[in-house]
Formats: sequence, structure tokens, C-alpha cells
Amino acid sequence: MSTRTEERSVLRPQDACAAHRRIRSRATGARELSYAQAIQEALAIAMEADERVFLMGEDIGVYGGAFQVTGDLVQRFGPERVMDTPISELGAAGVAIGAALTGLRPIFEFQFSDFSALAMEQIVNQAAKLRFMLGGAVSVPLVMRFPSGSGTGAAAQHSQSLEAWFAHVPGLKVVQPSTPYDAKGCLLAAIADPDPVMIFEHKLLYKMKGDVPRGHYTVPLGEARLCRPGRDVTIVATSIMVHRSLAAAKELAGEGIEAEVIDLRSLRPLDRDALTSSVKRTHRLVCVYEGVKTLGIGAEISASIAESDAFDYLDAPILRLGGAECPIPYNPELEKAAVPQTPSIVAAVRDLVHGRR
Amino acid sequence: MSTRTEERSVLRPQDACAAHRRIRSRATGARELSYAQAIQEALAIAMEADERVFLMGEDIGVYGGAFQVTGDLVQRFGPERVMDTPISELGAAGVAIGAALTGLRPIFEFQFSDFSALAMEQIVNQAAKLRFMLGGAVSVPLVMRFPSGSGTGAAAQHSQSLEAWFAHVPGLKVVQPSTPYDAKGCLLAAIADPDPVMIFEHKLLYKMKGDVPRGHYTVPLGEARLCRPGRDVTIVATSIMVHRSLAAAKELAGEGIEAEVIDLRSLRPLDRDALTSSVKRTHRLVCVYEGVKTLGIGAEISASIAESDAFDYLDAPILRLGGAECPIPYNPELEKAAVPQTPSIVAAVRDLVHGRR
Amino acid sequence: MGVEDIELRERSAAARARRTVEDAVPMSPATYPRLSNESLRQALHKMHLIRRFEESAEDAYMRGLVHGTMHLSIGQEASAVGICAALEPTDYMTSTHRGHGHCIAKGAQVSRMFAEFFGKEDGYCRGRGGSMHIADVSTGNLGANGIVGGGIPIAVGVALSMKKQKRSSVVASFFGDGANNEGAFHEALNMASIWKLPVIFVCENNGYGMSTSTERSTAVKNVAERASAYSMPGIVVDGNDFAAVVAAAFEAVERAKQGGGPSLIESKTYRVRGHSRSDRNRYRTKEEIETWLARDPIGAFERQLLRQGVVTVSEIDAIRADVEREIADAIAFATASPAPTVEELTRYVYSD
Amino acid sequence: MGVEDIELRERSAAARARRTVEDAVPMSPATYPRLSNESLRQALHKMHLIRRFEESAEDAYMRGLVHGTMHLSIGQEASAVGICAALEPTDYMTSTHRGHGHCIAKGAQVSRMFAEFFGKEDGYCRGRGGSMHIADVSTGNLGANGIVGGGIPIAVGVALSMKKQKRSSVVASFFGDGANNEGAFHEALNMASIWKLPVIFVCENNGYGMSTSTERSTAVKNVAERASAYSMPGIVVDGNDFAAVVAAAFEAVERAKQGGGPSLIESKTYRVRGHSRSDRNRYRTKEEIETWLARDPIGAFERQLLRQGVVTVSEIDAIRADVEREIADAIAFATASPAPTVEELTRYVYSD
Ligand SMILES: Cc1ncc(C[n+]2csc(CCOP(=O)(O)OP(=O)(O)O)c2C)c(N)n1
Ligand SMILES: Cc1ncc(C[n+]2csc(CCOP(=O)(O)OP(=O)(O)O)c2C)c(N)n1
Ligand SMILES: [Mg+2]
Ligand SMILES: [Mg+2]
Repeated sequence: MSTRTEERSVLRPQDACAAHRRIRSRATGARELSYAQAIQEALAIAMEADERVFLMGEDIGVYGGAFQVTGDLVQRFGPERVMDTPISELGAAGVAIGAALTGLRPIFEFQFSDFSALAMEQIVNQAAKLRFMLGGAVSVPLVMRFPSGSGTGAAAQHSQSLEAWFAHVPGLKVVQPSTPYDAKGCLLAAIADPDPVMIFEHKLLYKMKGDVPRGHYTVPLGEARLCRPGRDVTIVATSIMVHRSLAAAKELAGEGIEAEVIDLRSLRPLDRDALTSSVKRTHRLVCVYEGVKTLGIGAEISASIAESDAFDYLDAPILRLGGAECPIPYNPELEKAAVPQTPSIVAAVRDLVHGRR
Repeated sequence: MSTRTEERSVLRPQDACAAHRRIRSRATGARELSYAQAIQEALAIAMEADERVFLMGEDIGVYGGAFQVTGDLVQRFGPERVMDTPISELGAAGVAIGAALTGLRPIFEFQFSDFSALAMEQIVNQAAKLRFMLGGAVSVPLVMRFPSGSGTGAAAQHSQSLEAWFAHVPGLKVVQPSTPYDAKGCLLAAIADPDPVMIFEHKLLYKMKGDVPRGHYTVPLGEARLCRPGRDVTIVATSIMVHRSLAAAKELAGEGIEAEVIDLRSLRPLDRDALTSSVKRTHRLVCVYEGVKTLGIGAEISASIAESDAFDYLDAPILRLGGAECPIPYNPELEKAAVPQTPSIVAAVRDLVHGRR
Repeated sequence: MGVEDIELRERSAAARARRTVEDAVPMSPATYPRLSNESLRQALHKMHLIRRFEESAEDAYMRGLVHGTMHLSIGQEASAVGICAALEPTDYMTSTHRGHGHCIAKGAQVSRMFAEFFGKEDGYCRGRGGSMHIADVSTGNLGANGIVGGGIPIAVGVALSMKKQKRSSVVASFFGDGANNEGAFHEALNMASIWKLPVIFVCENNGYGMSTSTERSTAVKNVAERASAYSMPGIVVDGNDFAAVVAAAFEAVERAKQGGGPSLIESKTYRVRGHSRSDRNRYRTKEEIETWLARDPIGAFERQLLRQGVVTVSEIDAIRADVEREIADAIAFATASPAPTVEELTRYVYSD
Repeated sequence: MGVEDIELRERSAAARARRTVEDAVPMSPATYPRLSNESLRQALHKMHLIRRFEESAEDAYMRGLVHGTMHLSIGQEASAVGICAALEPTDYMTSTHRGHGHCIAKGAQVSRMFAEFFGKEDGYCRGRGGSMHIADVSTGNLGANGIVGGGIPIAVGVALSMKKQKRSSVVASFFGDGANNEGAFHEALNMASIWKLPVIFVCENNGYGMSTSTERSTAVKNVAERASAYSMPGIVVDGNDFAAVVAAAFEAVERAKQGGGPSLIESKTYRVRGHSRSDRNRYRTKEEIETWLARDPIGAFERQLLRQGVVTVSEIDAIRADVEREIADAIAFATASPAPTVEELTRYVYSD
């Protein structure tokens, strides 16, 4: 299709994230949208183009979604294609799977990623495994969207970052777009994908603005993105931590430390090549993510490098900055302290580069 | 209490697992029991000693449990203390939590660990977080037991090793005993613990025999166990992989490679000290586990070492042998190939030690 | 709008419980056979306290003193206070995301609630939980719950615990109409019934789960009809009528204490505010809201008590004044309370 | 043991569906208004094929040719074949861990089923699924399911899909009595009802979920009573009476195809074998089993067809002989089929 463009610049060093965006987007007629608007636009494009696509979720219709991502789509496409479900996450996930198995392309919004815990059975035991268990006789083209993360004062049951659970499950694809551009492109790629794709969207990003091309384009699932080249250390970050890492990198540059920042974007499949090739250049690795540190995605990134041929290039231990080993607290100061922030990234990277770790 | 003994020999090198067992067990009047019998004995001891302890689960009464772990306990303690539940994993987990919050000590058997997916909400959003969310006002002394793992021909929905999910969750404790001795001792420790403890039992271990002391003793949660000392490489294994690793180590010894084998036993808390001190001696690390390789416990072990001061002692990449990136297949040959086996451990360790990795 | 004839196993005993909003009958001196006049005045006090607590919390939110979101139960006070009027301090309760009213009704102090909302160490959750996890274990409130339906199975477990320990306490489990479509509801009610446990399931049907009306989400007209699927009594009461709620609550509590097992009470009410801070109110009409505003449970209760001579106008004024003072003192207490320190971030994850 | 009077919305049309085991009425020529004699003979053929398939699979298991465990539906054949008799090949089905009968009833070939059980590439799941995931997408069977209740919401999704695509297919969702206490059951039935979807929920109540009797696990006497909680018709049929099952199935299918929404059929039957290979049969008596053996659905169906002149004794003999041949051929086919290679371990995880 002529309106499709595919991002090909992955890991080809560009000046920096923003510039990088600006260059590509000029070519495709971009304008500023918020992350939430970019998602909404992707939904609208897909629904317009393909009758089989429909949305399911709690309060995604007239309410517009808890984070106003579906907004007014119900007015445009009607309640049959923007379906409010009862509060029945497990059952509704099964419904989405049944629809996906028989010719439709459901996109399921979980109101908060924390509620995925109610639907694990259908997501993991059914959606992820059906194709395999049936020897390839079916596929499950299902997209699930999950508003995630802390920072909104919503406390322990509404602030989790659970993506690592799903990245542990073969049969699923798991992405975490960090920019409006990627939010739209990954979602369109997910909708085109024949297998179940889970998209974790950070709530604090919904209002973030960025250039987004008009029309249909996809960001290939499974490819990391180089946001900022650098020679001294590689920072691999996910979701909102990409922005905090870029801010940290900027600050570190003032001290003469040139950090390369990679936005992992996709947790499964994992772009191991992008990681190893960067580490071979920088000789140092720091992983920054919001999920609980233990067994969060940083564990996999670190272990991938430690077992790869990039191991021999390492000049320092591999650091992980992840969520604290506690539920997300309500108190705002504690809440902030529970996940990496720009100053903690700066300090950790500085110490690593100066051999203090 | 005078009948209590506590294992204190952790990581104090002994000759080997079996001898180690034999020495200690003589002192406490041990005899051979199967892993399942050892669990049953622990349950009986706890129920005998403490009125508050009771069992919940599907078909744990007259049926004796799907794996005959509860066996005839219902005859001894009656159906009020060995409670068959309806097939309602989510609800029953909530029931167990409510009972634990108000003075009882429930022990909940999930029939297969795969069904934990149905109860994730109660386990992760409630049991794990209640104490924290309520600022310490409550605790949830709940024990959950999960028959896990592949090798029984039960295919994708009855063969998973999901422990890594839970080890990612602060508020939970997660153990994987590999011997009858530890099965009993960890369970008794779990019952005495004020917080939720999840015990993952490998189905293929239930019939395994080993020396088990009579009476009450505990194995402290959070301590790894040195099964076999060695100077050339550290193999950290969990559950059934401990036995395959020991078999591999024996074979490797014939080739002059002395592998140290550590049974991790506890995934959360993780005995990071035991791991680093071993790696500092052997300079090489291989992690062997049955869960899916990506984001399985090996990722955390590897990353812990890579960020620790043991990093500088590493002479080779850190290897992980984990489950294949697929659901567990039904066909027996494929099923075997989907998880590490002794020959694959031997081959991988040999290559690592000989610098071929 | 009539209510379908549903099967009520215990119809006779439930006579005083109003089945619909429409057929409310005038009060009689026998309206409150189990409550003293003093208890009724306390109930009115609690209803005012809830109302003012929530209004003040909202105000504090606007002024940036409260973090996150909050779910106000303004308009639903009779339901919370009516159910709790039938409970002892030793009885338990599980609550919901819309749990301020339940918490106060069960006996919590607003000072420690404000402290919690302000994220302080004197808060009921030491500032770790906030509005969505407000609890007061000392009065048997095991907590609000951020997960819709999450508290229902826990309540059943508490009831099992009481039965096993031969303690006479009962458990009230509050949840909304939206929650009744969660699997947890089904599993919990089934277990409570087969094991004949002392639980009172209280569905506060305020017409909507967020924006989704019960008509669009729920395959029966009245949630109480679902009781028959669990062989337990199901009753619909006018949740804005304190007397109706109290009557149904006492009946269910007595049944539970006598070993008769669980009951399901559907308390029909209305939340006059938005679902939470993010609600743009697109799913219902102004007229609908106004109709319900006119049925304000506090005003109705006051008029009833005045009519029955339980209170005088000046006593009501005194209650209101007391409540204002209590709120002001509570806010002062909460403001002065120390905040937790970042060093204690991971405290309370595990027992020490 | 009488059956409680439950609310059946469509009582008249359901007249032919037997409500209890006890009140079975003698056959009349109008027993099968919708099935030709040829269809009836095919149904008998299928019932025999299921029986012999399972007996042979069990035998193969004993001889080590089949891996894992298996759940036999011997004694439940009338239910599987009766429901599927009302379905078209284009209709869908979701099944359970006890799914061999459903699979054959919907039209699968036993050769490919044996191949699956033997873990071979010609198996319906290319040897990846085995008994617990047996499926045949070509005949609309979306698969057995290892998760109790797991298929029910999926069936609702398929029905939604049919409605959205304006396809006239219906979906039958089989599950056991044990499954009816899962939250998935509740959520699925509620959604099917509010969206008026073309699903037939078939609860095969064989008295036990593993060792746990329905009395001990389920708060209502008849699972069908729960239909009222979802405003759908609920009907109890004698699941060992092919005619009763067929009548209820056609009625539900017609309702679904006409846009009348879902139905719940409770088919009361019995599994005469153990739950699975690990069953020590401690939870029921020999007498109980023998009573049900005497009510074998195949024998009853044969006697009925003979009485009605639909088949002759020699035709029955021919059917049995055909089935034996089919089974033998199938086993030969399955034995000869190649096994998957270890190199293809991770194939089919994702689409290519
Ligand atoms: C499992 C789960 N799903 C969804 C939500 C988001 N949510 C919070 S409250 C709410 C509506 C609940 O409706 P109801 O049970 O009627 O209670 P009400 O808000 O009307 O008091 C929803 C959808 C949640 N918190 N938990
Ligand atoms: C979610 C889940 N819980 C438990 C099991 C284990 N299990 C398999 S079959 C079964 C009994 C099911 O009973 P029922 O639904 O009545 O079906 P039946 O076996 O009688 O055909 C149980 C407990 C399972 N497979 N899935
Ligand atoms: Mg509501
Ligand atoms: Mg059954």
C-alpha cells in the first residue's frame, strides 16, 4: 500500500531523538500529537481501513476510556465497533480471543495494566498457546493495550509495570512504545500482526507531544531504536525511562560522559543484536526500567549481554536501575523514590563510568 | 522448641549432596521418604501442632490430591481441615487470604501451577500487597503449593514453570525445594512464616526418595544450598535441574572438570551472597532452570552476578540453560527437548570451561 | 419503572425492607425496632460526617493536598451507615474503591483518614495506601480495594475463618453493581453458600459501573435476582432509605449469626458525583442527577427523625456543628502529622 | 430424588426435552421430527465410534503408545452426539479436557485423532497438543481445553464474531458441572446474554468434578437454574437419552439462529470411568456406577431405534463392524505417521 512507510533507521546513529524524528516526519507530513492522540489516530486508521477491526474495553465508549484514549471514536464508529464490556476482564479477554480466532481483529483496552492479573489465564494459557497447541491450525490476531506505570498517585493496585511477566511467555509479543510516533506505528504494526501483541503504555506519557506522520505507517515489532549515540556507556531504557535516560544523558554530556541511549521498544521479541552491537562499542551497560528490578526486563537485557560475545567487551559490571522491591506507595515522595528518576540515572551512570561500581 | 532443628550448613562445602544429607539426618533420626511423603508429613506435623493450620484445594480430600500429596490426611484430620474447594481458583485464593488475615494459617494446593494464572489477581494484587498497602496493619500468613513442570505428557496448559512471575513480585516469597528433605523443611518454614509463601514442587520429583528427619525442622527460606563443591565452574540450578546438574557434574568430573553445584532453593528472597561467593571461587557461571529461558530465574541470577563485585572474577560469559521459547509440546521427544537435560548441561558446561563459548 | 417480581426466599421477614424506590411507605414508630434513639442520632451524625469528609477531601484534592484520584460516595450515605448499623465493632467488613463512607460508618476516625489522604504516617495505612486502600483494622474494616470485586472472596475467607474459630462475628462485603459481573462475585457467593458462611453481600447498585449502566452490563434487572443461583436470599432495598437498609441488614446479620448462611442485599442508590476525578459525565442526564439529588438520603433521614420526634431541629444543628468541628480538627491533625521518610520505602513489604 | 421446579422461560417448546432421568416417557414416532433415519443411523455410528475410540485409546495408553493422561467420556456419548446432531459443519464448538466425544461428534476423523494421541505429524495438532487439546478446525471444533471453563468465554467471542460478521453459524460450548463454579462461566454467560449472542451453553453434568460432587461444590441443585441469573432459558435434559438431548439442542440452536440469544442446557449424565488415569475411585460407590452402567446411552439408543424400526439388528452389527474396521485402519494410519522432528520444536509458536 502506497500510504505505508516503514521505519528503517533503527540503530543507524542519528543526532538525537528529536532531530531524528523531525527529519523523518517532514517527509511524511507530520504534525504534533500527544501520545494518546497518536494511539487514537492509529485506531481510527485501522478501523477505517478494515471492517474486521473493533475495540473492546471498559468505558471506552461514551466515557472515552479512563485515559481518554478512545475519546470520541464511538461517535464515529458506533457502539458495535467501540464496545463497552462489563467489568469482566477474564471473560472479555476470552471473548476477544474467540473473535480473533474466527476472522476479526479485536483491540482490547485493559483499563489499567494491573487488571491483566485477572485475565492471565486467557492471555497466557489460551491466546499465547492456541496456535502452538493446535499445531499451527489457528492464529490469534489480538491486540491488547495496557495503561501502566506509576506516578499518578493511584497506589499499589493501579500503578504496576507488569510487562516482564508477559515477555516471559512464548507466543506473545510485548511492546512498550515511548513516543507518540512509536505509539502509533507499533499499534498499527500490532494490528497487522497475526499473533497476540500486548502494548504497555505509560500513563504519564499520554499527554506527551511529538511529531506523528499522517496516514498509515508501522514500526516493526522487535526492533530497538537508537535515540542518542554515545561512546562511553550504553543506557538501554524502556517506556518513560527513555525520556529520563535522555535527560540524564544530556546532563552527563555536560560532564564529558557520552551516553548512548537505546529505546528497547519491544520486550518480546528482544532486539539482542542491537544491544550487543552497542555494548561492543561502549563497553558499558546500564538498564533502566520501571518494573520491579528483580526479574524485570533489565534482568533479561543484562543476561543477554552476559551470555553474548559482547561479554568480552565489557569494562564494568552491568548495572540495573529498576523499580524498588516494594509495591508502589501512595505518598508522592515515596512513589517517586520507588522508580528510577533522572538524578538517580545520572548518579549511577557517572559512578559506573568512573569505575566506582 | 526442642524438636526444632535448623539447617545451618548452607554453603559450607561438604563432600556431596548425599553424604551431606546422611550426616545430618543420622543425628535427627531420618529415614527414606518420597518427596510427596515428605510434604505430607510436614502438613501433618503442622496440623497436629497448630489448630489454625488447614488445607484447601481441589480434590485434596478423599481423592488425596491429583498427585496424592495430601493422601489420606482427610481421614486423619477431617474434611473441615482438609477442605475440597469448588473449581474456583481465584475465589478460593481470596478465601485463603481472608482466612489468613483473621487468624488462620491456610495452605492452598493449586492442582497444577498453570492454574495460578486464574488467581494472579488475588495472589499479586491482594496477598502480596495487603500488608504494604495497609502500612503494616495486617499480614497474610498464607502458603500456596504448586505442582509444576513438564515431563508428564500433559502438554502446554499443564506443564508450565511459572515461578519467575512470582519472584518478580515484592511481598511474595518463592521457593522451589529439590529434595524430600527440603520439601519438608521449606514447607514447615513457610507455614511458620508470617507472609505469603509460594512453593513450586516439580511433579517429576514427587516419587523421588531421600532421607528425611522425623519431627519438626525448618529450612530457612532465602538460603541457597551447596550440593557439590567444585573449582572450575558454578552451576546454579533450581528444582529438578539440581539433579540433572549433579548428574552432569559427575560426568564432567570424569573429564577433569570440577563443577560446583548450587541449589538455589529460594527465588525470592534470592541468596545473592551465596552466588557471588561461589563465582568468585570458580570464575564461571551456568544457570540451569526449567522455566522459559527469557526472563526465567536464570536471567536474575545472571544479572545479579553481572552487577556484583563478582563480575570482575568472571573468566567467561554467563551461560543460561532454560526452557525453550515455546509452550511445552505433547510429543514426548519434543517435550524432552523443550527443557534442559543432563547431556545438554554437560555439553554447555564443557564448552564454557574450554573457552568455546 | 417497576421492579420485576423476584424470588425472595424470606419475604415475610423482609417486609420492612423497601423493595423499590417507588413504593416507600410512610414511617411508623416501629420503623427501628432494633435501634435506640441514641443510635439513630449517631447514624445521622455519621451520615453527615461522611458527607462532609468527602466534600472536604474533594476540596483538599483541589488544593493539591491529596494525590491521585478519589471516588466519592456522596448520595450513598444511607447505605453505608444503614448496613453498619447492624454490625458490631467485632464484625468485619470489606469495602471498595468507593469506600470512605463504609470506613466511617464502621467507626474509623476522620483524623486518621485525612492523614492517610495527605500521605502521612498517622494515616490508617501510614500514607502507603491512600483513598483506594483506606482501612481500619481496629474496627474490622479490612480495607477498600482498588480491584473491582477483589474484596468479595476475601470476605468469604474471613467468614470461613469466623466459622472455623467459632467466633460469632459476621462479615459485610460491599461491592458495586459493576462488580457483580466479575467472576470473583460468582465464585465467592457460591462458596459462601455451600459452606453456609456468615457473610452479608451488599451490592450498592448506583446504576452505573463508571459509565456503563447496569442495563448495558448486567443480564438481570436486579442484581439480587442472582441470589437464587446460589440458593441464598436476595433482597432489593431502597438504598437511600436508611430504615429499609437497616431492616434488611439486621435480618441478614441475624440469619448469618444463627448459622443460616449468607444473604445478598441489593441497595439501590445513586452516586451524584462523577465516578472519579476524570468523569466528564457523558453517560447520564442532568435530569437524572437532579431527580436523585431530590432524594438525598440525609435530608430524608432528617425529616423522618424529626417527624418521629427522635431529634429536634436544634439537635440537628448541633450535629452539623459537631461534624464541622471534627472535620476541622481532623484536617489540622492530618496536616501536622509527619510524612513517611524515603528511607522506609520498602518497609511493610514483609513482616519484620 | 426429584428435581426442583426451576424457572424455564420456554417451557412449552421444551416439552420433548426430558427434565429428569426419572420421568422419561416412551418413544413415539414423533421422537425425531428433525432427523432422518439416515441421520439417526449416523448418530448411532458416531456413538459407537466414540466408545471404541476411547476404549482403544485407553488400550494404546496401557501399551505405552499414548503419553500423558486422558479423560474418557465413556457413558456420555449421547450428550456429545445429541448436541452435535443439531449443528451444521459450519457451526462452531469449544470443548473440554473430556473432549474426544465432542470431537468425533462434530465430525473429526479418528485416524488423525489417533495420530495426535501418538504424537505424530498427521495428528490434528501435529503431535503438539495430544488428548487435552484435540481439535479439528475444519469441522468447527476449536479444541479441547486443559483449563476447566477456559473454552466458555472463547465460545462467546466466536458467537460475537458470527453476529458481527452476520454469519448464521452458532456456537456450542461444552463444559462440565465442575466448570460452572468458575468465574469464567459467570462472565461468559452474562456477556452472551446482554449481547444476545448465538451460543448454546452445554453443561454436561456427570455428577462430579473429579472427586467433588455437585452437591459439595455447587450451591444450586441444577446448574440450569443458574440460567435465570443471565435471563436465558435453562433446561435440564437426561443426557443419556439421545432424543432428549437432540430436542433441547435443536430448540436452542433455532433460538440462537433466530436472534433469540443464548441458552443453557444441562445434560445430566455420568462418566463410568475414573476422572483420569490417576483416579482411585474413592468418592463414589460401585452401586452408583452399576446403576449408571445399566443406563448405557448406546444400548438405550439401539433399543429405541430397533423399536421404532429405524435400524435392524443386522444393521447394528454392520455399524459395529464398520467401527471396528475404522478404528483398526485409524490406528494403522497413526502408527505409520511420522513424528515431528526436534528441529521444529519452536515452530507454530508464532505465525510464519
Ligand atoms: C478489576 C477491575 N476492573 C476495572 C477497574 C476500574 N474501575 C474502577 S471502579 C469501576 C466501576 C465500578 O463500578 P461499580 O462496581 O458499580 O462501583 P461504583 O464505582 O459504581 O461504586 C471500574 C471499571 C478496577 N478498579 N478493577
Ligand atoms: C482451571 C482448572 N482447574 C482445575 C483443573 C483440574 N481439573 C481437570 S478436570 C477437573 C474436573 C472438571 O470437572 P467437570 O467440569 O465437572 O468436568 P468432568 O471432568 O466431570 O467432565 C479438574 C478439577 C483444570 N484442568 N483447570
Ligand atoms: Mg456502580
Ligand atoms: Mg463433571
